[in-house]
Amino acid sequence: MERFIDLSLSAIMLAGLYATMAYGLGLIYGVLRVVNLAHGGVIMAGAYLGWVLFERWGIDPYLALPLVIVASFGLGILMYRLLVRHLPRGPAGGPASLLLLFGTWLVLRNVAYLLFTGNDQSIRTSYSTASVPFLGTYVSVNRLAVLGVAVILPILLQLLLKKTYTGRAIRAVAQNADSCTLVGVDVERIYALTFGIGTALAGVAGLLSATIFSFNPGFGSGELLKSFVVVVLGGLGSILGVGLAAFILAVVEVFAILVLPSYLTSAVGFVMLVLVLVLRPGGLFGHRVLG
Amino acid sequence: MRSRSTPTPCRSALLATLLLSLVAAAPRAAGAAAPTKVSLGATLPLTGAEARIGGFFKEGYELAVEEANQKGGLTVGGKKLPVTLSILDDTTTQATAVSLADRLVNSDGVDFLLGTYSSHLVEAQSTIGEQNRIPYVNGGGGATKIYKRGFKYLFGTIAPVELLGTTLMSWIDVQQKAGKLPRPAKIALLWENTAHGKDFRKGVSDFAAKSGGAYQISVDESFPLDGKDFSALLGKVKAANVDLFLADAHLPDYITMHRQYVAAGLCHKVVSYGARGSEKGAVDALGQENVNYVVSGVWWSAELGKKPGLAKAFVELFTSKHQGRKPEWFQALAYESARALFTAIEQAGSLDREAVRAKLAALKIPSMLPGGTLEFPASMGQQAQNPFVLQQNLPDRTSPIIFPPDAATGTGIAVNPRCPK
Amino acid sequence: MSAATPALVPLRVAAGFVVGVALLAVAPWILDFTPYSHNLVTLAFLLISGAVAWNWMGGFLGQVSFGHAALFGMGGFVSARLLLSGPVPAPLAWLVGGLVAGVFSLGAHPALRLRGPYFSIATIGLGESVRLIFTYWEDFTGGSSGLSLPIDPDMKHQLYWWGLGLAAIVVGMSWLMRHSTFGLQLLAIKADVDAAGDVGVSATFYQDLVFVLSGAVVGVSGGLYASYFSFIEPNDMFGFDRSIAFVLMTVIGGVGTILGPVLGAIVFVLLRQYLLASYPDLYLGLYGTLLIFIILFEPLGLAGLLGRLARLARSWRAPAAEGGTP
Amino acid sequence: MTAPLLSVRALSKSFGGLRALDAVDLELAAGEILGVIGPNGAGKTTLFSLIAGSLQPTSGQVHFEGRPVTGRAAHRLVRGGIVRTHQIVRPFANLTVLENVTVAALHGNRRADVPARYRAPRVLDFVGLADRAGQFPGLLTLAGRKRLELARALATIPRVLLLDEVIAGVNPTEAVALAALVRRIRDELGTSIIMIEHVMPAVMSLSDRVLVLDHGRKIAQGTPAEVVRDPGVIEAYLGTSTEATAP
Repeated sequence: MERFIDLSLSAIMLAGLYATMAYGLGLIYGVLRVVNLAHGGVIMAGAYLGWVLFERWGIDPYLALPLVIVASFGLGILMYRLLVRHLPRGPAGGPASLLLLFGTWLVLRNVAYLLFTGNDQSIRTSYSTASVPFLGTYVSVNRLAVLGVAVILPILLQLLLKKTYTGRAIRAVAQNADSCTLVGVDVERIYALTFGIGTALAGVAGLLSATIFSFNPGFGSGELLKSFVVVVLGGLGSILGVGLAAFILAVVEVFAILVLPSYLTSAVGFVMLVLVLVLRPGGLFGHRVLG
Repeated sequence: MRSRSTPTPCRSALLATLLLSLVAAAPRAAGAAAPTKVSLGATLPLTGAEARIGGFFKEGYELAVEEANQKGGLTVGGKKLPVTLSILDDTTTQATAVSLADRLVNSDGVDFLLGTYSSHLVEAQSTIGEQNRIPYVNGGGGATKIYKRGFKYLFGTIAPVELLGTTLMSWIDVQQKAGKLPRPAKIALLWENTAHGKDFRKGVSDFAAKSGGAYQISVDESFPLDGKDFSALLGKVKAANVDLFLADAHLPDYITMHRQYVAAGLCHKVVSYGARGSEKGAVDALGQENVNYVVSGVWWSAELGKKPGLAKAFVELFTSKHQGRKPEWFQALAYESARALFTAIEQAGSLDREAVRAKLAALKIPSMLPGGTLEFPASMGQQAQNPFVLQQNLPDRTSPIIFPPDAATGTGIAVNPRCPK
Repeated sequence: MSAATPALVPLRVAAGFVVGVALLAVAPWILDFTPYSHNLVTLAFLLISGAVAWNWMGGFLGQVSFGHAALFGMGGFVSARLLLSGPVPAPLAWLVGGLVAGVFSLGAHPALRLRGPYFSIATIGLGESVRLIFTYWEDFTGGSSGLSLPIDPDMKHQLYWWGLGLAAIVVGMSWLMRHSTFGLQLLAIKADVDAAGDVGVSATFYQDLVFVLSGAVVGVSGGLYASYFSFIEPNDMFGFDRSIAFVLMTVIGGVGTILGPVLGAIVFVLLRQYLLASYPDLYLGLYGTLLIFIILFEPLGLAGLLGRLARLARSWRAPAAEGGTP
Repeated sequence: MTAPLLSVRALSKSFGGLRALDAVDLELAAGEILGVIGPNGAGKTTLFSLIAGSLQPTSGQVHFEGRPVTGRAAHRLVRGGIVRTHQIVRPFANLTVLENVTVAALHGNRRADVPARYRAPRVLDFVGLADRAGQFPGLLTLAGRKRLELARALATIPRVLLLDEVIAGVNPTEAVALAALVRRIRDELGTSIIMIEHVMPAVMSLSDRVLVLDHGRKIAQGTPAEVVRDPGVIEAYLGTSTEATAP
């Protein structure tokens, strides 16, 4: 029983982390139909930004959230205006966008390498290793905070999408970009904004990951792969699906240790990814666009 | 996409041939005139996953070369020859490590090779030394299997990781015999799935198997390099209710895993992450209070320089060059590898590769490594078998050597005082 | 060069091809290669074969695979295991490795009905699960410590001609595919898989066929690679970086062209050998920048760029005659 | 009349809860042109997709030359002799006009006596695109692309041709020319045709019989003259739709 509680808590904490990593990827795909392969690079950038703010100016990572959001939003707008905008739309643009954004990721990695060298870094705050007792076991305070952000983010995102004019425009563009142009929505602007919001979410994920893991310029590839799994499970482009899918992935990965050697538990996610893509291309919960 | 706009086939073939000859247009190695210098080559992971350590090895190699040149070079056949060392970046990639070593030997014409860092790169790269019959001395490939291939030109100053497991268990055994640890003691053995981790596992589990039931391995799990979430694995450790927590991990995994370990409220009578534990990076990332009493085993430690001898001289040389920074085992093994090669060259009295190889095989010199002597026993595939030293982090921010007794600079504390009774 | 004309190989093309291959075959003697150049060109041949075979999927069919390392590793490990098991002639081991990799690629059959980014993501998932499983599978791959083959300098020397042979066959196959009705159908599938079905092209069949062919060639090159390096390790052979290398080489060279992957592989080797060893801090960014520029400005990569230059040179020579045609 | 070339029995298709096609029967005789009309969303294109194998029916059968072909994949049906065109034309943008047709000529009816590469130019000639053979489809006008779509279908030597709005959307002159082309396909090549069309004058003049669909059901069938007089049809379709009279 205690083991079950332990594993369940691990799964919930892990789900929080996976969800924050995947929201940005899901949003961008949902609206622009572009798979942001630079997602891992933005996560890495977010981690380093948080590290710089913490090491140089002693700003706590959670207080640095707004700064990181603004900065990675800016990075996203820049990436959209300079690069993504010039891609062909439609199915032919698929491979091209993958490669373009992969190139962007490589450049980001190189920049980080030049700025910070390849050394492993980490952020250590006073609560990095603190934990609180819960149901006979311990829960990391920091992981709880990450979970909190993972729950708050989609709520804010839904509010943004449902209550604001821009949000409604984003949803409309996600449904049908052509008719939006007809009714006077500036689709280009909406695309840029969405891309910015998506990368801002990735930046947040990077910042949060940096409080848990150590990182270097190559950081983010594992995160990108997990995000893929989550977004595909949740149905590409469905925000709430992402949250649920993160939970499912985390549960499966964590509980797999009961039947599989620990080393192979990370393969479980990839196998799920392929199975879902092949059997239920719309994701586990059916295809919804920013439902 | 318009696909028909490529150049005509004839021109293409010509172009491909031209480009390929560009690939082939490497300068030819200089002929065998009378040697005016000893030229050495090495690749190191200066970028990529192992970049940090690659840099440390570079420091060690460069220090050895500078030292030799300050003395006017190496005495080869009665003449003083200066030493040059060209270091290329293998980007922590096997294929690059191999082809750059090929380039060093067959294009740049180096006389001898020094090794790169980490077992999988050394295992791949040492084939070049063997193919070209050129001595290859390394301090970065500790996996025993590298030396089980019967290579004649491969020499390792780095003792097998297996010995790390054995040394760790020997210390634990002393504590158990002194009644400080329960018998049988239950072990959680976690190892990264690399040659390094596998050797560590072998050392520990062989020792446990031969102990006549004094140790019982309750958890035996591997994890991927750069694993991220260890909570499920640590949950398994927790459920197994073990006494000893013995893991083998690279630095980033150590930091990540140990944070989760502490946050999960785990505590064991002995905690070790193999070679990790005493480095400054880890202390910074985890906090002194969280790394206290962690036991680590290393090939060499600056602590050894506290007693007079070769190690002391090396530490002083290194710290004076690097503004007071202390060397770690990486620089020491790199330095010792270069020094072993230099000694063999001087003993051979020529740059003849066969002669130097023979001298290396017969080498037996005083060394700053634990054990005091460096040799490459043929029975062990020419891999040095120097013992490890165990260090333990103490709350006063020191990490004295606690084992073996002859090298010890402090006393080990066997039951981790952090754990609640 | 339209497919509607008889599909015999034009004499000019055949002659150029044969002369080129023959030149390369005797080049080690004529140009007096150093052992290093010899090995480097051998490596280039292996990479060329892999890149060209990737291009059949990624360029001709438009299915961008991020998982070809799985096939490369499969070929490498099967042939290494065979070579270690007893006196098996190396070419046979490579061939078997290739065949197994070809059959193994059929494991991706269910993913082949996915298109565009969905297919690419699925191949990432497949590639990574294969890597993890094979790294764990000690008995076959030697686990994380890999497999060592006996050192054989003669074999490594001969690999030059084996590699050249493989590359020549593969480039020849590319040409035939491109200029036959077979290639026309691949292009039709690439353009619109449903419309292709509506005129009778069986997308499933052709995708499977091309994937098997591509897998087999990549597998054979994996086997040659194992013999070349004498040591292979699953994390490297099956690694994501290797899958990416196939993509990079082909895209930089020119995706969907015949010459592109060849150029790309050569540039890849050149960059790694001469630039990266001296300017290690810049190589990722260099690849990244190349990729970005190619996608935005020259989708046909270096091959397209050369085509452009050739046309420019021609219109320069005859400015009056045919100005204005695209 | 002899046994029909194509017969459809109680063909149905549901998407989730929506019944897109509900137990539709039809028969097509050799050399016949059957028009299919109905308001938007009546299930016309679904009917085509089911017959041509692009979609799997929920229930019902399709027989071709007396043999069951229900649910067979599109590319296999093409070889048997059933081929469709699309309302929104889908040329292979990366192939020339001639190559577009050549791809189609490679497959299709096995009884073809002329090799594909000789057949393709003839087909282009037949539809009037011979002078565009080397161009890429992007340079063609809409009418040109519709001709290409027809050529591609014809290159497979179909016995049954399913035409989805080949005439709609082009200017009146071209509409007349395309209608003439459809008639020539039947008259000169002997191909049986089912055509979905919104352009009423064209349907009424070309079709031997007309089938009317509404909300997935067949509500009428008969000669053009009979159908136009059918009160159900007038109510469901002609009476309410403005498209009926639009060109």
